[in-house]
This record gives sequence, C-alpha cells and structure tokens, in this order.
Amino acid sequence: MSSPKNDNTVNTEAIREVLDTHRAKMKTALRVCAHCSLCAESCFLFHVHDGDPRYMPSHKFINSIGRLYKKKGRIDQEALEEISEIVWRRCVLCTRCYCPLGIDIPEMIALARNICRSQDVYFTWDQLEQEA
Amino acid sequence: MYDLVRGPLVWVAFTVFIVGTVYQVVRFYSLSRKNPQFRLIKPTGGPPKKEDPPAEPVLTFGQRLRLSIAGTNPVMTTVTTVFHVLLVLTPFFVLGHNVLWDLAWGISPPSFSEAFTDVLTIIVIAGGVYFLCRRLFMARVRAISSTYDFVILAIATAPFITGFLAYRNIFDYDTVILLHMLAGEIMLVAIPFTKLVHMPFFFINRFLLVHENTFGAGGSRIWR
Amino acid sequence: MSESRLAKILKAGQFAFTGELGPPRGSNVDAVREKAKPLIGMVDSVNITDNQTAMVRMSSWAAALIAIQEGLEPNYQMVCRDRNRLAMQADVLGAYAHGIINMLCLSGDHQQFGDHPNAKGVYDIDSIQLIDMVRKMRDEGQFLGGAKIDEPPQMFIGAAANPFAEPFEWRVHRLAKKIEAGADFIQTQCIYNMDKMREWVRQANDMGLADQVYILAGVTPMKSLGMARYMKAKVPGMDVPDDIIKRLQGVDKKKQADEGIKIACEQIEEFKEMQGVAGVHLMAIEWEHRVPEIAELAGVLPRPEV
Amino acid sequence: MVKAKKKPFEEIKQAIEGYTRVLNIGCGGCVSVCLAGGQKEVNLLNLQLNAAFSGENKATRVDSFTVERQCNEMFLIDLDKVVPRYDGLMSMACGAGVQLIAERYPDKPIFPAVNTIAVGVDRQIGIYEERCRACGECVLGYTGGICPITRCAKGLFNGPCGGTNKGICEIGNEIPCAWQDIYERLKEQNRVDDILKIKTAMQWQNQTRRMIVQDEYAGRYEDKK
Repeated sequence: MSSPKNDNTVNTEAIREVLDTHRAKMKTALRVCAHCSLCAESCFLFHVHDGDPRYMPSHKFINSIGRLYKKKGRIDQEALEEISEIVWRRCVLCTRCYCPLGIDIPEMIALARNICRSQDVYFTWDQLEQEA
Repeated sequence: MYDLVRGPLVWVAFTVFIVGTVYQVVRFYSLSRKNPQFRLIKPTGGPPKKEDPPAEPVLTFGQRLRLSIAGTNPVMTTVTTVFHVLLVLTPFFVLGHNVLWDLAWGISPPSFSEAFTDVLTIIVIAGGVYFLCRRLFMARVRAISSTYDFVILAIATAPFITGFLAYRNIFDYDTVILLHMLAGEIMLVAIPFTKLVHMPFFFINRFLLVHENTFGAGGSRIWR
Repeated sequence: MSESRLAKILKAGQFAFTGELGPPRGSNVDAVREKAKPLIGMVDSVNITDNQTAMVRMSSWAAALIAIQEGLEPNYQMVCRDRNRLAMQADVLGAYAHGIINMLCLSGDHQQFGDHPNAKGVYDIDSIQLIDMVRKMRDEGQFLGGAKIDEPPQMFIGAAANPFAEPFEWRVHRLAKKIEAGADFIQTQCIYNMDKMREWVRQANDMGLADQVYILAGVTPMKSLGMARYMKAKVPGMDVPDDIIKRLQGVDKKKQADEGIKIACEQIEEFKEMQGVAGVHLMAIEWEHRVPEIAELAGVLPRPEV
Repeated sequence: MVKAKKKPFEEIKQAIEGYTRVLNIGCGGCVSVCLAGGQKEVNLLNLQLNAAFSGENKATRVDSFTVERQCNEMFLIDLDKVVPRYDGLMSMACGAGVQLIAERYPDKPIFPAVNTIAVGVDRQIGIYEERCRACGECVLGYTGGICPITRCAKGLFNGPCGGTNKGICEIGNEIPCAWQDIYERLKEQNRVDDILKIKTAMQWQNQTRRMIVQDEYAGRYEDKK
C-alpha cells in the first residue's frame, strides 16, 4: 500500500510529535471506547463489505491510532503498512460514523493519516488502479 | 479484614470515585473550550427563491427510532439501556445498602423490596451474560475485544453477581459479602480510571461536545 | 464623425451641464420625446440610462437615437450586468454607427434590485475593464480579443465615481484606475455631503487627477423630505447628511421641492468655483420637465455655442 | 469541498414515482461530509419515500447503496451487480457523480436528489459557505486571499463598486463587501499596490467542459507513436 521508502525505518520521533498534537482527545477517545461495536452500521463501507469487522469504525481507530498510542510510536515498518492500509484504504473520511459514546472517530483516523504522512506514507492511487 | 473492607475502604472507594470523576470532568473542561458563538446571517442577498416548496415530511417517532441506533441494533440497544440504567439505579434502592446508610448517617432513603431488587440484579447479570456472549461469539465484537474488555465486564458485573450470591446464601455468606463489598469498591475506584470512564464521558460527549450526534441544542464545547 | 458637443465644451474650459433621461418601460416613442423636449437647449448632453435599477426598459442606444432625432446629444450608458464583452462591443459599434459619440461605462445595479431578480448577472467584465475595452477599440483600433476594427468608434468615454462609498481613502485610487483605463470624463454619484466631496476633489487635485479628466459633479434636487429619507436609508452608496434632512424639515411640505431645488442650485454655484470640477451632471429623476427652471436658477443658461 | 443540499422532498418524490424499483445511491465523498448525501441521508430519504409511497398505495420502492465516491468509476464497480435489478436510479452525489452514473448505466433513468451548490468551507456542523466558483484562473494571490468572483455580488475585478455601504454589499443587509475586505487586508499587509494596477478582462476558463491533466501524469496518456 505505502509508497516505497528508501531506508525502511520508522521515524518514531515524528510519530510522537503528531501523537502529541491531540493527546488529550486521543487518550480520552481510546479510553472511552467501550468496544461495543455499535458504530458498525453507521459505516457504509462496513455494509458494502458485507459486514467485514475490519471496516468497523472502532476497529479502524483502535488498530491505527490505538496501536500507535499503545506502542508510543515504536512500531515497525510492517505495522506502519498495516496502519496505512487501514487509514487510507478502509476509511474515506466521510466523517459520518456514529458512536453511542460520542467519540470523534474520523478525527482519530485523520490523526493516524497525519502520522502516515510524517513517515512519507501516502494514499497511492496507482495501486488502486492495478487492483481494479 | 472485614472491618477494613467495610470501614475505611468504603470511604476510600467513594472518595476515589468522586474525586476521580470530578477530576475527569475538570480535566475535560480545562482541555476544551467554548465553541465560539456562530451567528447565522441569513443571506438577504442572492436571488429570491422561486416559491416555498411544500413542507418536508415530518419524521414520526417510529421513523426516528428506526433511523437511530435502536433501528439498526434493537436488541443490543435495549439490553444496553436496561443494563446501564439498572447498573446505576439498583444499588441505590437495595434495602441492605440503605440500612447501612441508616446506621452511618441516620438517613433512610426509599428502598425496593428485596424480591424486586433480586429481579433487577438478575436482569443486570443477564445483561452481563449477553455482553459476554457477544464478545465471545460475535465476529465484529470479538475483533475488537481483548482481555481488558473481559476484565472490565467482570468488574462491572461482579458486585451484582456477589450480591446475588449473598442474598441467596450460596457459598459462605461472610466470604461472599466480603467479596461483594470489595467488588463494589473496586468498581467505584475503576470508574474514573478505566474504560468505565465512559460513564461520565457518555454525558460529556453526547451533551456537551459539539458533534453531529450531540443531543439537545448541539453542544457548546470543543476540544482545544 | 466629429467630436461631441460635450467634449468640445469641456475642452474649451466651459462649465458643462448634463442631464439625464430614463427610457420608458415599453416601446412608447412619444414618452421619450416628451421627456426629451424640456431638455433641448438646456443641457450639453443627456445620459440615457441602461436598464436603470435593473428594471427592463427600452434599450439605452434605442432611446438615445430618439433623443438625437429630438436634437439632443445623448450620453449612452452601458452597464456590465446584462451583456458579455461580445454584445458590449457590438453595441458600441452599432451605437457609434448611428451617431452616438459619448458613452458612460458602469458596473450597473445588481440584478437583485430589479424586476428579474433571478436573472443571471453577466459581469463578464467590470466597469474599469469596459472603459479599457472601449479605449482600446478607439485608440488601438482593436477589439478586446485583438482583432482589427474596420473604422474604430471614436467614443468620448465617461466613467462614474462615488466619492462617498467606503473605503473613502481608496476612492481616489479607484478614480485613478478609471483614468488609467481611459476615462475622458467622470460623472459622480449624487452629492449631498459637500464636505466629503470637497475632500475627495482636493485629493484628486493633489494627485493631479483632475488635470487628466473632466469631473462632472452629480446633483439631484430633492423632491421631498420623503425622498431624502429614502435616499439616506435605502439607496446604496448614498450619503445624505442630516443637515439636508433638517433643512427640508424646516420648510412647509409644499415648499420642500423648491427648497430641494434651492439646495441644488447652491451646490452648483459652489461647483462652478471649485477647482477640479469641470461641470455638473443634473440627475433630475422623473423631473425632466423642471430642468429648464433649475438650469435657469442655477445660472447655467444659455448654454455656450461650441 | 463540494457542498450540496437535498432537493425538496416533493420534487424527489414526483421525479421517481413512475418507477417501481429505484436505487438511491449515496456518496461517501463531499456530500457525506456536508451532511447532504451520505449513507445516513440515503436511509432517511428512503424511509420517508417508502412511507409516502406505501401511504398512497403506489408501487414505487426505494433501496439504498452508498459508494466511496461517485466521481470515480472504480468505486462504481460494486454497483454493476445491483443496478440491473432496478428500473430507476437516484443519486445523492454532486452533479459530477450523477453524470458518471448516468454514463455508466445509459439505459437507466437517473434523478438527482440533491442540488449541487458550491465549492465551500465548513463553518459549523450543517453550515457551509461558498468559497470558490471554479473559474479556472485563480486571482487570490493579489486579492489578499479573498475571492472577488465568489464573494463580490458582481464579481468585480477592480472593485469596490459605488454601491458598497459602510463595508456592506449593496445587495444585502449583512453581507460584507468583498472589495472592502480585500482593501483592508492588503492595506494591513502593505500590498495595496497589488490592486492599484488595473486587472484586465478575465480570461474565463469555465465556459466549456474542462479536462484537467496533471503534468506529472500527462505522459501516460500521450500518443506513443
């Protein structure tokens, strides 16, 4: 998914810098999430993919920003690729997911996208073309 | 041991619960700010509309319900609502608890009958079982579950399970009631500092924060 | 075609006096002639408005041709609201071909004010670009697109200025832009606030603009107290100071019109002496029949021969 | 991004009532962000339509399907399977999305359920302001970042006109004059010089359908011969 990088290393410092920008909100969001799965139906991609749990908004934010936060940014290249797959490909940031506890999931995904950008990992259109 | 759990620990637990919750709320207020007042200027400029279109259909209560989370997940919505309401309410109306209030403070709040409380307790436990089953057998919930979630579920339901056991004198009463008190204290302490913090934050997020799904007037605060 | 009378008057250093005529909302030729008659011999040129206040009227060039038949020299107004650059250039050519040799380039009131508020405003080019376009047609003999014109129209190009609209300090710069674009003369918005007008003219003099262009001060006599109040409150870009209102309040209702004319005449007297002002543009709205009287009282008669 | 607003309910209803099975296609792009045509709005509209039709004993029924973006055919592939089941299509995307669907399914009548309004910004939840009219010749660089085409009622390039009233546009009581704002901002930045020069007639670029070719990618499509 990600664009090729030369050195294949993850810049933890840069990740932490982004994590710090919305730390309070992010911590609260991650802690408040009751892992109830009620957000699933609000995501049209979840519908389109026949209820694949990986498209559940909570799954997406727990496994992207949640993972980055838990690891304090110390993730390997492989994990980064997985995260970028989640935030670039499994979410289109339509910003309409519903959380019964009021968590702003899109902002969390956007934060994770920021982190990807800090690692030079972007949405790559070409790959989408190849798959299609 | 019994005296410790029944005496100081209760106070410690309540203090931690109250101070912790207040801390969370204060922290939220310090980390958020008032949403700047937005005055909608109805553009008087621009071309006038052709004519007023017929009124948009008004959604009936049933339609609103179907469009809401209750429409997409009716069972879960019902169970979770009942579970959470009873989880908070039941302890206040347990006769045994209120006798303790009476002994300590000389106040005697109204109580449910013991049989009724028993039913409520069973409902809460049943809710817990439902959550457990969801977590174990529903793919989408399992996908986001970890040990932590089971521990939290245990913390939330333990006071009810032990209370239920104590009321029926299953196992050794003294031990069970000790566990019951401990479980309650653990839960109180856990609320502000674990996932259970969603209790205060449900109200903060859904009533105070500006968001598409805010209840009421649309909220008044945004994160800094 | 020879130079316009208005141009000759201004170039000769005579104090110019121009009038205004609104075409009818219909094809009533007699209505135009009726309005034109009292102006004959009273004004050097008469502005023929172009769908004024965004209301559909007989087209400006057509009414201007009728005015010519009546012996008046029209000042053809053109707004940017209703036509794109092609139609504008075509109209300039057509108008000139029929003997229209003055024109006033305006942005135009927004379509929302008029009787077709849902019309698509064109505003392909703005008033300054229009001035620039007509100048280019005349001086360079080229259309805006660059093609050569067979017999370029020798228009005497006018522009409007509003000395009162905000930001005030920008106004004189906008005047400069219009001059740079090619304006030969300027007709201002109706003036009631003389203090601001004096200041604006002073700035124009200081910047040397008054030497590059003929400024005609806009004067509209108040017909009544009601009109003064309406203009103060409702008309965009109008600055009616309180002392005008007070003066009209001070006289009997039947005398308000006379008082309005008196105020106008006092203004004209001052403009005659004001350095940098080359004439007066009298906008007697729906009062064409009283122009001879006003001209007489203002002492601008007889009009000089040029 | 693109901002849209749902059409009046009656208009939508009348457009599709001659069809029995209609697919209402939502879009996860701009119209979702501006709360006009995402999955939630599709569900809401369908509920209302189906209730209205069954109330009137009409056979028309509306189903829903929401795709990532209707402005790229790659995201329409999933639709291929479902569209044949319907005799009418409805789209809650912007005009571009509606047209791409129309192009892909030329035998199906398609009806827009939203009016595409503008390229705009999010002000508050549910409140959007137009900011760009896609003229194709951006002048923001010399107008202090304030668009004279979008914000000035007359789209003047050498404003303000004489109608400006104490900083307010002549057409409305409360609409700020774009050119007053431009002047003030440039003055603050000491850049008034930028608007002292005459801005010559605009070379309008939005008069025919435009094709945007990003230079980096142009090579791919050039004739190889």
